[in-house]
Amino acid sequence: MTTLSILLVISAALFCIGLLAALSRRHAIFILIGIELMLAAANLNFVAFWRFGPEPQTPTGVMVAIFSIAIAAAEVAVGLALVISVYRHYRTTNVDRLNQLKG
Amino acid sequence: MNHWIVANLWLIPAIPLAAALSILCLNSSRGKGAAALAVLGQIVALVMAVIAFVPTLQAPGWRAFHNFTWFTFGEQALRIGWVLDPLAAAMLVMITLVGLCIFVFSVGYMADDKNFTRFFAYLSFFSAAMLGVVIANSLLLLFVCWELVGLASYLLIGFWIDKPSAAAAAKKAFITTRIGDIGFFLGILWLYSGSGTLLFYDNGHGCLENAGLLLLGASATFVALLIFCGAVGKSGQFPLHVWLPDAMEGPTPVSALIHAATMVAAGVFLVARVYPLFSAGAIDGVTPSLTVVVSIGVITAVMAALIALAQFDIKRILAYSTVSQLGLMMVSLGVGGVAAGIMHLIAHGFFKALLFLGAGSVIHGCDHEQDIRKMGGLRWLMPVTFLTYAIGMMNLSGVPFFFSGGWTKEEILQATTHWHVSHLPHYLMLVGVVLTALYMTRQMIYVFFGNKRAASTHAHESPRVMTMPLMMLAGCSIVLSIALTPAWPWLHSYLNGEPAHFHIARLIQPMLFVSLALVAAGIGLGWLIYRNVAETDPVEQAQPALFHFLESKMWLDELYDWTVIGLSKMAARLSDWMDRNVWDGLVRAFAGLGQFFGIFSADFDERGINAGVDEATGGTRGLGRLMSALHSGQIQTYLRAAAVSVLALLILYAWLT
Amino acid sequence: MNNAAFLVIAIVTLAGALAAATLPKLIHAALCLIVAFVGLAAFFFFLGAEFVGLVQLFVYVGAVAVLIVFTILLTRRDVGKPDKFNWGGIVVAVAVFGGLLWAILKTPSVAIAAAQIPPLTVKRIGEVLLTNYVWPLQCVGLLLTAALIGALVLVMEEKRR
Amino acid sequence: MIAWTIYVTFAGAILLLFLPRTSARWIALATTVAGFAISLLALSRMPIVDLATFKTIVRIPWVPMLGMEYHLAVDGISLTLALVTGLTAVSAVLFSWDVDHRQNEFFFWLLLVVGGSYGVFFSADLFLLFVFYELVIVPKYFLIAIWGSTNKEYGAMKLTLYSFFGGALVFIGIIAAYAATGSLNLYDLAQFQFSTQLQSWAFPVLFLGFAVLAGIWPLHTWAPTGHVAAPTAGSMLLAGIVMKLGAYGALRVAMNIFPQGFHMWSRYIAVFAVIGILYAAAVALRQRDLKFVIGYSSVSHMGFVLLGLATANALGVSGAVLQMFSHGVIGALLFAIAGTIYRRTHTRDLDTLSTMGLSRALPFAAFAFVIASAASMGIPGFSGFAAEITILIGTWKSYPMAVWITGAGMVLVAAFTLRALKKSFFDTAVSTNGGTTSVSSNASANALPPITIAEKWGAGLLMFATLAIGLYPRLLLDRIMPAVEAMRFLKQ
Amino acid sequence: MITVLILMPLVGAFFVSAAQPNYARRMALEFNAITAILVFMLWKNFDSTAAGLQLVERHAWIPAIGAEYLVGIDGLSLLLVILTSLIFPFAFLAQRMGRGSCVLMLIMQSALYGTFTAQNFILWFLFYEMSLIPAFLLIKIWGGENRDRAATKFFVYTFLGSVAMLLSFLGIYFAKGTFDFATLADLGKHGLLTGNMAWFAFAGIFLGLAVKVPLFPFHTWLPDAYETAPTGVAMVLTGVLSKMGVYGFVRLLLPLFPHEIQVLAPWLLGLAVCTIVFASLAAWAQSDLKRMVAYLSINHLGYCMLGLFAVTARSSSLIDMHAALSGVFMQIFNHGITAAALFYYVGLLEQRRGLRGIDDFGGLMQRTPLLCGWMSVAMFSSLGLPGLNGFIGEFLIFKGSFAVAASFTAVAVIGLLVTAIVFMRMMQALFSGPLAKSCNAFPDLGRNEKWVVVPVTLIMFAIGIAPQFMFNIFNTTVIQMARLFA
Repeated sequence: MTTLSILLVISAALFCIGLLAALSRRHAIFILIGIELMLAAANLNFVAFWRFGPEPQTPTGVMVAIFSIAIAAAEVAVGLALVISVYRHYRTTNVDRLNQLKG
Repeated sequence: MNHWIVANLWLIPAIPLAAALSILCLNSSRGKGAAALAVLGQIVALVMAVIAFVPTLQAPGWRAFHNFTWFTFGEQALRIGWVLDPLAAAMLVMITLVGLCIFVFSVGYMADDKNFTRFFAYLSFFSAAMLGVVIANSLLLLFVCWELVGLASYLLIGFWIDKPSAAAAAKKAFITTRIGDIGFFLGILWLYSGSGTLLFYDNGHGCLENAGLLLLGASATFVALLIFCGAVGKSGQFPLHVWLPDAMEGPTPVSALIHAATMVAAGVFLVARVYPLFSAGAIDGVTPSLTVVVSIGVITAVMAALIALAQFDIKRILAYSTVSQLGLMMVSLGVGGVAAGIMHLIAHGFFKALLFLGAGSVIHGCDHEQDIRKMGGLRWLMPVTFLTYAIGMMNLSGVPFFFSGGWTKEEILQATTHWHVSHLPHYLMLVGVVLTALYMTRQMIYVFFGNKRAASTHAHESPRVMTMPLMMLAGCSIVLSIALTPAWPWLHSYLNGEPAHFHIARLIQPMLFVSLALVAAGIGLGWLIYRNVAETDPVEQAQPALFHFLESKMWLDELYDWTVIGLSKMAARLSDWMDRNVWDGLVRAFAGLGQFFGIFSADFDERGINAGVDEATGGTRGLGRLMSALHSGQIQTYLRAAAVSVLALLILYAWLT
Repeated sequence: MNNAAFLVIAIVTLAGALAAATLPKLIHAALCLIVAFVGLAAFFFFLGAEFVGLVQLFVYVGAVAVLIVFTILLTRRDVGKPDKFNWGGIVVAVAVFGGLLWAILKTPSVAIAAAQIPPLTVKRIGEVLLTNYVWPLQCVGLLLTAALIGALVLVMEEKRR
Repeated sequence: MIAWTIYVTFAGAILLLFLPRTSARWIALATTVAGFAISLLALSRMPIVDLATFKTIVRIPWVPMLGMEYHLAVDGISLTLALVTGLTAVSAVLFSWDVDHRQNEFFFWLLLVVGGSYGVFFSADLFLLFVFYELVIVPKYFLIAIWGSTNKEYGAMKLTLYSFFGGALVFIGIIAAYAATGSLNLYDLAQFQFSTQLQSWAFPVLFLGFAVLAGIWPLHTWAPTGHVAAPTAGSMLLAGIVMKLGAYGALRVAMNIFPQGFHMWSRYIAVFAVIGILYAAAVALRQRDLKFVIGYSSVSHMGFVLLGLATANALGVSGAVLQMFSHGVIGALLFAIAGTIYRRTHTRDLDTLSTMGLSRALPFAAFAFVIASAASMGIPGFSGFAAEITILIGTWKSYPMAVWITGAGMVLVAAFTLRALKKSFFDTAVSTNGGTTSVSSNASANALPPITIAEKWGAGLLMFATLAIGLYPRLLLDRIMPAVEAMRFLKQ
Repeated sequence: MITVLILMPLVGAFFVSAAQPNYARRMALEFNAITAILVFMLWKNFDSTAAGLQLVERHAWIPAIGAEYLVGIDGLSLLLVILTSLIFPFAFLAQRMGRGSCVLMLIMQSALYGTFTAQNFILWFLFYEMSLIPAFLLIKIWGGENRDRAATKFFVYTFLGSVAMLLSFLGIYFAKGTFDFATLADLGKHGLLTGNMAWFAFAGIFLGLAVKVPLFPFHTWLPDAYETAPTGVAMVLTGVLSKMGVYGFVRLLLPLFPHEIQVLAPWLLGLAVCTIVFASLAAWAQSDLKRMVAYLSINHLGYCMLGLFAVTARSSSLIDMHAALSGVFMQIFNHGITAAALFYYVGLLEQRRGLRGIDDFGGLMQRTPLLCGWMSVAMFSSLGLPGLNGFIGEFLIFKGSFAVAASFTAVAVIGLLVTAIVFMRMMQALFSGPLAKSCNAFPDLGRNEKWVVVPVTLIMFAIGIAPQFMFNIFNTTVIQMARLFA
């Protein structure tokens, strides 16, 4: 068990917890939280692979993580705005009742 | 002079026709003008007829004709024309003269009718048509006028339009005569196709002249018989006589003019006119067609005389007597006595018109009562009528010497004796003479003798305008007898185209005594039977069944109703039924077939073809529905699916490596 | 490096995350999320990516968490109700975790030690950011602006009506 | 020049997507009118001699590796069909003047169908033809599925399934031809002598593939359902253009490249065609939905086209092409009127319509429908007669029996057309002498909105076309005949 | 010139359709006046002594199928054109008409001119069918009760016939390669087709024309159609439209299939006789005046057929042929006028009473002597009274047919008798007897009505008395045709 693999396992666990949240919860904000968790897990992976990768001199993983965080922030902002907007419209944030995408 | 009249012979019918047309244009309130026009037209026609009569006297058998093309069809010209010969000339004079008398009489008789003008228009029209029949030199033209005469008769019989019985009688007359005319028409067609011409006389090419007759050959018999059908219809011969008594529904002058004096005689005239056809190929003056004519004539004469015995309507008695007399004339023609027949026709024209007008006068005097049982004792109330009527009666009964009818009847009886086929007609004619005298005596006694009865209490003599024609006609019938005496058989010779010679010896013949006896017997018998008549007829008391049989006209009308008319009506109804159900039904069946095909195909489309396609479509749709159900629209479901797919990919990857 | 600290950080992070995913009350979950993010930031520090850790702290703990809390407050009426939990998710999540774990453990190439490198300075990051990654940077800037505007529009829209 | 019909139409379609709704119908009108005008211009300008052969107008390599080219050509047949396409398109737009649901999109799809059809008629490359051919099917689906009415999903699905089925067969046939020759160029293919064995199976596959779209019995059932489900303009296009695509393909591709196969099978085609004529007419006699009646009449008329094609002589085939034109116009007119009635009364049930006394309420529609019915029945003076008699004369040479049977079919056509005419317009209510018009029908009749100007123009255009060609068929026949005579499948 | 004549009513239809509804009828009449002038000029230009077609206009039309625009007139055509231009104004005057019916009538008029002048089958057929639609619509829209059934029956019947005829002509065209009447007639002399084909073609054409005439048993559409058609339309239907069938027989069937007709002669003559007898008997059984007149119309057309079949049936002499043909032509014209007049009078009665059962009237003579008088003229003309127009045609027909088919003619003459019975029945029921209460308020003929009645009656008299001017029109044609059939 190397450090990297431990980190990867942690990241995988984090991802799965996020997945759990996104899959199991009904509340839109929980889903958002789950997604954030999954993103975070991915970030962890990026950084870990950078640190233990063959070329730690070029900070590619770090850069990707930074961008990812920035995008995630934007995503959260929009996502939450959507939640508020949807809430105003439907008076609920329960995604079960939001099946407008049904074909 | 004579050329002028030959070329302008058409004027004789044209003048009354013009009168008729101008009367039609008159307002119905101009009654006097109408009458004047009509009478004037008739007078002019009479004058012209006399003028036309003159040249025919210049030589025995003189004949002139004028032919012209009516129209050309294809390369063929259809020619018609008119002819002036003794037959035509005599008829012209008779018709115009009798017609004039009747016109004048009508002025009085119809004075208070609201359709006075129309009546005169019709009368003039009739006169024109009748004159046209007489002068026609073409069977076609004759037929044309013949039909017009029928039309006029129809119009006049049905003159009292609000009387349903008049309308029915008019219809009956028109249709019955038309039945005969159909035969006539076929005869014309046959003649035309046989001889190629319809002209009677055409410088040797006419159908009555040798060339035409040769072309016809044996078919002449059939043509003659077919033409005779027309005569039967018009002249009220046996099977088709039923219309004539009914035609008495018309005004009395009409009965006098048309159904006694002129039109009904047209049949006899027709036979006389085309006599060469009848006698073509004759052996001893006997041909099959002439034999038929004789038989029909005999049956008609005797039958009608019998029926006349049992009638109570004054005009009907006269009508049957007319039928009977027409039969007599036919017999005369049939046995070869053409001149005798025509002479009787002319004489009959005068005295029958006289009788009818007298009857009209009586009816007029008795407030339009026609039942002789309700009359009686009129001889003092209506002396002029009585006298003239008696003259007419004498004529009709055949009292010789002073009455033209007597002489002509005598001639006919003479002619029948010469017939080679059988003497039965002769004896039956003798019976007829007795019967005629009998029923006329009966009528006289009923009407003029005895006590006054219901209708005759207020009877009065008719005005002069009506009695004048009576006297005129009576005079004529007496005067005419001069031209008819066997001693100087002028008319006979004139008609036969021979010079006339005076032989006083011929005046007295054995036959004369026989007939004199018969007439006397008839009148005497009549006097015996009827001298004390009351409301019921003596014969009726004695032989009710026989009388009833005769009174009902031998039930011929009923027989026709049941057979011919009934069958035709059934045929009509059958045709209608066939039309509505069978033929239309066939069409509907075809349509139904189409519909059935439609149902069948539609069904096949629905169940056969569509079913398979629908299965496929339905399957696709089911798949789609399944997919659609999967896409619940919930993000989480999609996410889950993605996750599972990732897993699946992973496993796949693992499995591959 | 001390393994103990590593272990603690790992446990805190995972526990926080698990709590954030499973706690019935949203507000609790949000707080636990902060804990998890802080743990994650610690990992970044631990791995020598201090800048990333800081960014993680600022962005997530400072901004995202606050946003979430605000949202929770704004949609309070709905939030009050306890959320239903779908157990099917667990199965999937565990299965995925199993799969990942199997893949990680099976992969031999990751078993290498970390190389010694000079610390990654902010200056270096800045240099790289403005040289190699200048286009992505611009895009992200654009994205952020768009997201900002979008969020504003979404939230404002209702008010206009 | 004529190629511009395609470009203009597609350009219009794309333009529609970018411009506001209010102008959508005007753009569509302008586009279709432009297309029509171009075809008219071509008709008047192009010398008849040039139309005798399938003459290249554009030829650009496309996928040289596979021998695909962007290759357009024109002859009298193509031109005739382009003409009817333009005509139908213009009136279809006019009759959709008041579509208000997703207008842009509607006209976009409509123009795609039109453009694709132009493309098919001018393609001289098999693959290009196939692309255009398929391009028509998809928009058709949307037109029906979105703007349709009765049972629209079903109708659209059925139509699309059939089309794809046909398309698949066509594709097989094309592949077979391509595999045998290595060329997709219609010229080359038309010169190539395929082995008899190949022809004997490839021809029926290819022909059937096309004939499905032409409504050959017994694969016709998409037509009535599809027509019924489609919106007015959709039905007009279906009847006016799309069904022609099949017939055109059968003529231009199947018959032309596999002449011997055609000769082997032509007898059966004739049999099917005759059955189709009679059968569809009989079915139409039983329908209660006005559009179903017209739909089946379309099948019946297309049976004439197929019969004409099956004769394999110049007269019959020319008649078939003329009938394509004629039916395009008449079918479009019939559907247009059915659509206008439906829009106003919201029913197409003949029994219901028969109580409305529509002839008084919508006199213009009644008039137009009478004209259309007359034309449909093959009354002389209308294009239907000119076409049918040409076909029948042609048929007489090949299958005299068929002519007699078809004669019976013409009576059936008359019967059902009259029935539809009577029930839809002239049934009850209006009586001349008594004036016993029932109050209710009067009231409902008065409430109907009158026929709009656009509809009048559209109907007028079509009526004029059918009359013009009916009275002077030489206008087209002169161009069709040489083109047909240039084809090699003719039996002499 | 002929083209102008054909187009004129169409132009009229166009103008009328644009006109105020109130002026429609007047305008239609004005256009009829123009066409009347045209027809008069046509008549003037027509050289009645020259054989063959005159005033021919010939243009290529659809060369692919041998159709060309070929119009021209001979005597028969001219006769029918004149008849058409007589009947139409008469029909327009008969009845108040709306704009729509005026337009349709004008279209029909144009179609009829076309039918009677076209000399190429396709063109002829075009006009033939073109007349069908307006007639159908006129019955359908403006008819009385039962109009749907009648109109549909009328249409399907005639259409069925047309299709059969069309198919036959296709067969002929395929065999002979021409649609030209004159050429076909020349070919027909020596047998146009052979074998079964000839019989098929004959049967097809015969069926088409027999329905149109109509010949028993294809006649059942006619009483229904005429009964329900409005007066003006019924007049045109019987006056002109029914002549299309007879015209077709003369122009198409007889010249093309002399041999077939000869073989079938007894049957055809039998059909004609059946038509005559059954139709008249059926007329007798009717109680509806219009229906009665309709059946009589069939009966009269039966005479035409009798004459025609007789002409070609056996080798008859030239004179008989001339007679029969002339008679048929006369009868065509006479029946046109007389039957139209009868319908007109029945229409007048119906206008006044609202009903037209024979028992709905009575004693009219007292109330409306003029109407009755004029109507009687028409009736007598119809029953063939000499001196009126009906007689001459019938006489010549019978003359021609008697020579070749005496027995058939003899039976057919029964028709004359039954016709007389029918009219007598009608007159008795309508005119005489006591005045029915319901007819108490009848107005007599109005001034406008007199204007209609007088000229028509005058024509009847004119033809009846001096028919030469009619014969002049078609004598040359008769001779030419007789030569063709001989």
